[in-house]
Amino acid sequence: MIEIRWHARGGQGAVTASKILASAVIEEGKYAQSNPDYGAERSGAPLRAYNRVSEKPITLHCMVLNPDIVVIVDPTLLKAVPFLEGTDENAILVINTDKTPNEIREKYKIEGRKIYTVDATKIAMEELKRSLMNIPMLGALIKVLNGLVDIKTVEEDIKKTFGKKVSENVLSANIRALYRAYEEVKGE
Amino acid sequence: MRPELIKEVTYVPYSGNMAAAEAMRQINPDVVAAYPITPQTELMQCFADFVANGLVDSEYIPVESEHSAMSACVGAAAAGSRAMTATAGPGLAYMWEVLGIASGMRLPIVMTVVNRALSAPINIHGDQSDMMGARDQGWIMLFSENAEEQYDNLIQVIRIAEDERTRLPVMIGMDGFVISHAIERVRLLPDKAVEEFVGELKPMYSLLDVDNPVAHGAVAMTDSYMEFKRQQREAMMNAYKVIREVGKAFEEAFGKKYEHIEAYKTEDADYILVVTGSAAGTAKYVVDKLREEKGIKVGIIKIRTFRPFPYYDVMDAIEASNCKAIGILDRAETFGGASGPLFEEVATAQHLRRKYYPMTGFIYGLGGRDTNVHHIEEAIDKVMKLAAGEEVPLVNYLNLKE
Amino acid sequence: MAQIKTAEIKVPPLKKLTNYPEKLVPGHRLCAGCGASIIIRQMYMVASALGYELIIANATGCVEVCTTIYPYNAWKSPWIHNAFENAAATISGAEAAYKALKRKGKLPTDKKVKFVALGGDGGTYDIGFQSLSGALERGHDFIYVCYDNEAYMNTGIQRSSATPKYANTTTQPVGSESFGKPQTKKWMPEVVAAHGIPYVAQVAPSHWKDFMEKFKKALLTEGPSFINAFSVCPRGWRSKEEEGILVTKLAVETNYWPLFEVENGKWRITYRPKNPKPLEEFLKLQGRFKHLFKPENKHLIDELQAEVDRRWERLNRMENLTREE
Amino acid sequence: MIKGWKELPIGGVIIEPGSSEKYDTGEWRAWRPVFDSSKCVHCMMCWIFCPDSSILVKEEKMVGIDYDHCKGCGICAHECPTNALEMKPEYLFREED
Repeated sequence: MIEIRWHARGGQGAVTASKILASAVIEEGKYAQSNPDYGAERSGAPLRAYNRVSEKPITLHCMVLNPDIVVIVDPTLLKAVPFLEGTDENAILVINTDKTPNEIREKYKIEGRKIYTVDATKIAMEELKRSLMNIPMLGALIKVLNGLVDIKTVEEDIKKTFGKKVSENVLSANIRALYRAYEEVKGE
Repeated sequence: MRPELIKEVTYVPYSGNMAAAEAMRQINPDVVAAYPITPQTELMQCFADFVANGLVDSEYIPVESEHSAMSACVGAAAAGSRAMTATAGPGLAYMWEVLGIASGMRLPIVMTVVNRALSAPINIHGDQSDMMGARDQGWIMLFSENAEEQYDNLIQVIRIAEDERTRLPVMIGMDGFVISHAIERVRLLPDKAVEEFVGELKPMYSLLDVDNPVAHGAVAMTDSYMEFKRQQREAMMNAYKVIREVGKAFEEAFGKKYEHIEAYKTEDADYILVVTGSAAGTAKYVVDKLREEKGIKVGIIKIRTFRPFPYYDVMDAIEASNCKAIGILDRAETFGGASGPLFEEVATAQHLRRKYYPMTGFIYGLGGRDTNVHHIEEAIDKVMKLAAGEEVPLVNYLNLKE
Repeated sequence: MAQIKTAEIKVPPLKKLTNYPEKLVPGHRLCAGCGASIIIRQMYMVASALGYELIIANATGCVEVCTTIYPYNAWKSPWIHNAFENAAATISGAEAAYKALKRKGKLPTDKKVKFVALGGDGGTYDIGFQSLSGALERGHDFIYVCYDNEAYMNTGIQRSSATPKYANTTTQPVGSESFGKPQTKKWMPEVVAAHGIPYVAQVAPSHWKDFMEKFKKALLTEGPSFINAFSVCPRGWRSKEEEGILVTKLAVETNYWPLFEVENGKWRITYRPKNPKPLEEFLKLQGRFKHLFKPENKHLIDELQAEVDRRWERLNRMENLTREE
Repeated sequence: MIKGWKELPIGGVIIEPGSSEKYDTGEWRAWRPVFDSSKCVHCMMCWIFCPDSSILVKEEKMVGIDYDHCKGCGICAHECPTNALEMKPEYLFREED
């Protein structure tokens, strides 16, 4: 079982991204949970969302305490929230930043852990013309999950989720953003 | 005619709310009257969407309050139609008066309760104070561990409620947010199979039968009231059998077993935790972990049926184990009582068999307070101490800031 | 809104009405001289003559308690009581069930059925107000009939928002520091009319032709109608049992209880007393106003008269305002 | 009178419409309406205002009073335009034990 924690701000779509991830995993016949941490916060407030992904049924119904992967959707949260909380040396960090993994490691004095970075903000601005980094961050995470779920399944799920709600243009921009981040994410 | 959407068994990523709404779509009740309340709102919205797109034949009444939701269900059920609703926490509290009317009038209304804490202080998160507060209102009460159970339970309880031996309303609880809003893998059954399983409602004393006019909800004075209450007790005792029968029928039809309780690894257990709702899942995980890592033999009794309470099932499972002590997890308070409501029931169960085990109660998860692996471990640790003869308080709190 | 075409459908003459079986049969335990059962009988006279079956949801109250004491049932039509405050919600559910079952072909289609919610002023003006408002706004096809006896009579003459100013009740009694209820009566028909429902009417069983004409309109209306019926309560008002119809007539003749209707937003006074009588004549028949007849309290009667005049004037203005040009 | 709990229909439903007719409220009466058919013009004012459905009408003619149920309120006599109904003390009619 892999446990994932998302850090984002309200309105950035992290909950949706976490739901799409769970959906895609389940589509492929595996097990997953997506569990937002609901509060009374409104747009802009830092929030967390969780995923569990497994080959076997998941019976846990509690918060993710010790995530294997932490996804940081908004780079400004690196200073604002204790994103390393509950992680051990083996944890993986997937961070939206224009910096390299090494620069992040030095700047935030991170020991151990594996760091991946992707400039999801840039991808979002170029493809979506809006700072909606959830889908690119999902693309990056899929890459980091290393074959656990097929990006094609994720693509299909995005189409299903957004299909009725957005225009053809917006949908294809999201799909492009997904694949770009999937390609552009860099590890150490 | 509404379209057939699901033609074969399908696995979907659904929230508890979506799963419950999907079951309602497949059940296709005649009347749904509901009022939105967090964390049930999504369920009602899903169902409203089905209505808006012609996927159900139901008359949908977007009432102005929960009191009216249940009142309209009473009117609809007395009119010989299949009526459903859903609510949460304060909404259930607001329905309270009509809950007893629905059961007293023997109307087979089915309701999802997305379990939510009661005010004050106001809190939108999960706990079971709402249903536990309504536990003697004459409703059959089930709790679901996860989204799929909520779905399966809804399909089963239509038959349980409408059986001539019961004719009682049923509420099924699922924990707010943790289940209602989390996406999980849910097995959906084909539309046709569900339709066939739930069957047709046989109206009794329908208000719409103008050729045989009846009076529902008459005054019963001191000379007859008690007889009707005695009938309700009988119906609830019948429900015990009917729930089991329908569970068996469900297993035969769909290959998944449902009993009053789920005894998880209790056969050889030295220690037993009794729990209901989503925390049962977390507890099962801990049981596996402790057995694997430390060789501690713990078992779980998950209560699915809370009313009628399965006293004998609980005791059968305990007596068949090596139980040395029991811990009871309650996600609701009984202020001034010994521990929580579930604790009281397990104590009664022991008394009915004249078999007594050391037991201690745990209050957990109030207002959505997280109950994780460590907290369950902490509870088991206390139960082990109790078994070893150490002094353990009657009521303990998990994850409380002391 | 659909125009109600009622002119061609006629309520038969009084004698003909006697040919239909009673649907509220005797043996109920309402007080001698109760106005509520007169109202219900007149409702059924029209419904039966026009071929309608009524399905009744009755709020807790005198009528409910007195007509269905187990195992005695005074009703010969389907009837349900749920609670005090939810007759309108209960009828919403029954009406929705009717629609659903009819659509699914599970009900005979040849019956003319009308849903009626019935409540006293407590179940209508006060505790049942929310559920009434909700059901009206949702547009269920039903008639709400309020038998307004101006206090909680079932439980012993406690004040309601329908109790008139200066009436003596057990929860706002007359005393050395009190003239009875200090507040004026809620003008319910106007509150209900504000929902924009197709038909609202105020009736009195003394003026039974007017009553029946209005109940006929309500029967023929698709969607919600509201009928506010003046319901004498000899016990609560301390009036003579035999004078119930007289008191009711005087309520109308003094303009205390004007007869009017609001049809698709148009207000119309359906009966204009030729020479309105002074309010005093209505008040003096009732013990609940006895204290007003002390010489030193004359100004209170004047005040009540002024209020009646003001409301009558307002009603006339509403009629003029909404008259078709 | 009321059966045991096993025999009663469930839910307090009264399945017999109009069963209240078996319940006599005539006992409540202190005053009795006495009908003089010779004065009656069959205007039906008594019938339309009776709170207890106790005016007996046959073929559109007023024929008498249902004394099993009439509570003696006196509205009929009060509203009768021809004095065909008169209220008399009930004790005049009750048999003495």
